Amino acid sequence: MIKKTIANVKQALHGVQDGMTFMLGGFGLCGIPENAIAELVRLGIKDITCISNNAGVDDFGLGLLLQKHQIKKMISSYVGENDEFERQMLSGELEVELTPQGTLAEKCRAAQAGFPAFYTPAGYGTEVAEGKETREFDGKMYVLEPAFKADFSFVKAWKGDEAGNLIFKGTARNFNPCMCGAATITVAEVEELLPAGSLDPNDIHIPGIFVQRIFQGEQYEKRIEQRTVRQRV
Amino acid sequence: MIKKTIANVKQALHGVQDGMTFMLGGFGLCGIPENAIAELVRLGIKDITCISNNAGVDDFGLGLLLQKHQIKKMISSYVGENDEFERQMLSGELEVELTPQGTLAEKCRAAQAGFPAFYTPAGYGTEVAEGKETREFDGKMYVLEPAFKADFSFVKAWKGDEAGNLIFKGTARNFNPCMCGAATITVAEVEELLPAGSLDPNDIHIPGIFVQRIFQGEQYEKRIEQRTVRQRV
Amino acid sequence: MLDKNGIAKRIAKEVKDGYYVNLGIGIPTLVANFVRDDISVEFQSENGVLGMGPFPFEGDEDPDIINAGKQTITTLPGASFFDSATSFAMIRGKHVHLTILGAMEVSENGDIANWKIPGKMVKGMGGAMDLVASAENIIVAMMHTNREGESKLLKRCTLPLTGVGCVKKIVTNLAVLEVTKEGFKLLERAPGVTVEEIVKATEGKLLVDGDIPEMKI
Amino acid sequence: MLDKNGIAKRIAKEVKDGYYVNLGIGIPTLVANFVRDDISVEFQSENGVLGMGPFPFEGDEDPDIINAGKQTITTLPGASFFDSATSFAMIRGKHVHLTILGAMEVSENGDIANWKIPGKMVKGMGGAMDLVASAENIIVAMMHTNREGESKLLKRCTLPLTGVGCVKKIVTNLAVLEVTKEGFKLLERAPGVTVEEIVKATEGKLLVDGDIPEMKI
Repeated sequence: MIKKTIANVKQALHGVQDGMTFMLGGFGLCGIPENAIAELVRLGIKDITCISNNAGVDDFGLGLLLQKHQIKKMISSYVGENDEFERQMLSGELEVELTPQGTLAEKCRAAQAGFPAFYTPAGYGTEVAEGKETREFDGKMYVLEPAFKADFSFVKAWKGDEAGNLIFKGTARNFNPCMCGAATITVAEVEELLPAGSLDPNDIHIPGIFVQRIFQGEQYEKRIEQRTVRQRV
Repeated sequence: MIKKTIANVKQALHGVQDGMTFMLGGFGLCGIPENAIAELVRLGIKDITCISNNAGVDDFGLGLLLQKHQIKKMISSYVGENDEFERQMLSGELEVELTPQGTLAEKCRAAQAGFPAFYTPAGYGTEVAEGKETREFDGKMYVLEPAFKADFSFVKAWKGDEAGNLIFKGTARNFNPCMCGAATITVAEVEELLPAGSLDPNDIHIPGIFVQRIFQGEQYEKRIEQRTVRQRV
Repeated sequence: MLDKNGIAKRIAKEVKDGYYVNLGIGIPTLVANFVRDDISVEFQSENGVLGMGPFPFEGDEDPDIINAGKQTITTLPGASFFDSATSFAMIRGKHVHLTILGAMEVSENGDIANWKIPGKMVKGMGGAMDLVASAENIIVAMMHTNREGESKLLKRCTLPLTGVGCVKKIVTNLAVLEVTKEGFKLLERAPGVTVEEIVKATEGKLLVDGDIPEMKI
Repeated sequence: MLDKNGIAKRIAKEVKDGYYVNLGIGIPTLVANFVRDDISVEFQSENGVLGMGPFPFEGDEDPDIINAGKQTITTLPGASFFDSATSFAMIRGKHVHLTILGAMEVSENGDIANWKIPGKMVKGMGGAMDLVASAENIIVAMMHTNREGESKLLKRCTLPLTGVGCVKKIVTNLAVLEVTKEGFKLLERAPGVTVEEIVKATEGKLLVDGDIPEMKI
């Protein structure tokens, strides 16, 4: 068994530098690598390019990095719930590359799986396809999208083991699995870190081969963005 | 919940016809849809094109269909353990398209996921790439491989539920997940068919949306191809 | 004239037995409340869940179980969770039968714009570009006109597109329309709305063929 | 001269701490038996398992747990199972560090042939084409000559190729060789084998630079 355990978030982020490209898992505030983000804020790493479906909210998630102007460029699919993001984007302070959500996921998966590029119908005929190669297959048009290239992937799982195997919970899974192994170094933070052999090999969502470092997050706020409930009768 | 349950293998194979293209899960004899194959033999369906990593052994798995000359063409990656297969192929009775194993898996996954084709480095510079488009990305050469098109996928899982959700066991998983939803109709046979709600939504390997019909196989021989053991001390 | 719930209610009638359905943010989300309970339908949310149920009871919210609108949800028996790549495999691979989403503009040839107003507002396309490029059946839920009373059913979209020639049907506060090769075909009027009002509110080519029935919801 | 176990034993020395390794059918499978136990290594089998252990004890065989050679196996703590697409994502994505496989022929520029003898024998390429097209580090385990005594280390392969310019190192019953731009570079002699014997058994260009040490295994 190849051990991937790292003592803490500080060691887990060893090697991060200004100007790097990071992938960050999560959908909205669900399943985001809270501890890695907090450490990136603390370290004051600058000029980051972030690949992440959303940009958090004003005061949580990637919003924390935006507040401090640590992010140079965001590659996301949706930014609707973050005023500071929209302000920085419209003012030109922040470079933004909006990418269809399925394309975003597949650009991660392509990097993970060794595909240089792929053809997707998403975005054909829109400004997303501008300057890109398009091609017809069976009478339908597709856009060629290259795989992402990133230095670090920061993902968050529910349970993990020493071998780097990961299990996600509910919809906190989202982009996290596709980002594992899609960057030079994948750092996984988990709510519960277990000895090798604790997880059933059949239940593992992401095999440890896609993960270089794993640590147990100190704490998780798991903030809810839209608390919607129904009344008990 | 959309119910996918079918009473038996007979109903599960409703609509299969001579000349169709089938995907069949399994690696060697591990994780093959034993009941669907037996029924295809019984029905005497002819001129089949089979997409399957292997072709079984002489007297089990797809070997049973080969014996009866029901297969017109095999698309496989490895046929090393089947004498009848090799004989039919070398004699020209059987058309064979040998495809690298990873390419075979991805051609299934591409069909499942709506990708028309993909670039893979596998087979570049070999006869597998003959007549195919090749292309350079970042100094490395790739071959363009189209997605498969098939009429039926026959897969085998360990547990399944009424909604068509599947869980596989061990290495009996292999090609089965990639083939789900990769043909017009996906027929899953399982060792244990459970009511909806019996499986943890977190543990499901293949969501029911990729499966049109599910039934519990009457029995499974699960023949072992190479029984290798070590002696107890 | 329909309110948001009315639009959702009318769209719910388009949902057929055995459908997997993706609901966009806003009015489309409401559609789930009005689907007949004698048919089997499963709702997919592109953030990674199939078999969505109603909102949780107070106190049962789980931050790890949300829909694409980031709302806390529950799951029904037979539900499954999966990653984003698998989710869009379902969408791109046409396993999801029906997509219902909102729009800022729709054109008479079925183009849709719903993600950006240059220089003013950018929400991002989220999963909408993948959905409209892939789904066989796309229904748009929208107001017929904007706050200034200008038509949102146009000859050509003025805003950046989300997809081209993809919209099949539109349900607005005023009408149900089908997108045909000849333009918007008026199918039904909202209760109390006249054909003239719809004609006036529609900039794109509108086909009015015979008597247009009032919709039943 | 080495036997199969000897070749496997020598190759085992190439396996480094922290490596994920894919072992082909035949001699490569034997390598697992000889890897030092003070280093951490995980074996991947392309049919969908990472963390393979030894063969099961008699009576413990599970038909659902096999390796790519269809042999019954066990798993070690930290193991995982996955589907074929994920398995080749590991391989194509260069997450597997070392591939060890057999060959019928290798050429001096690193081409390899191991899946077909036209008109005579066709096993199929299995996962070999994916492995050799992707792995950073490929070691071939083979006999130096065929049964007729003809060299299998050639100027150019005569059989249909599995991959081009991909082999990095070769361990045969006679020698350890590196594939360089100038040809096969002789690194080590098998115990009791002379340089002359190796020269004679090698059809492709062979570089012999200085004293060639006898291998230690």
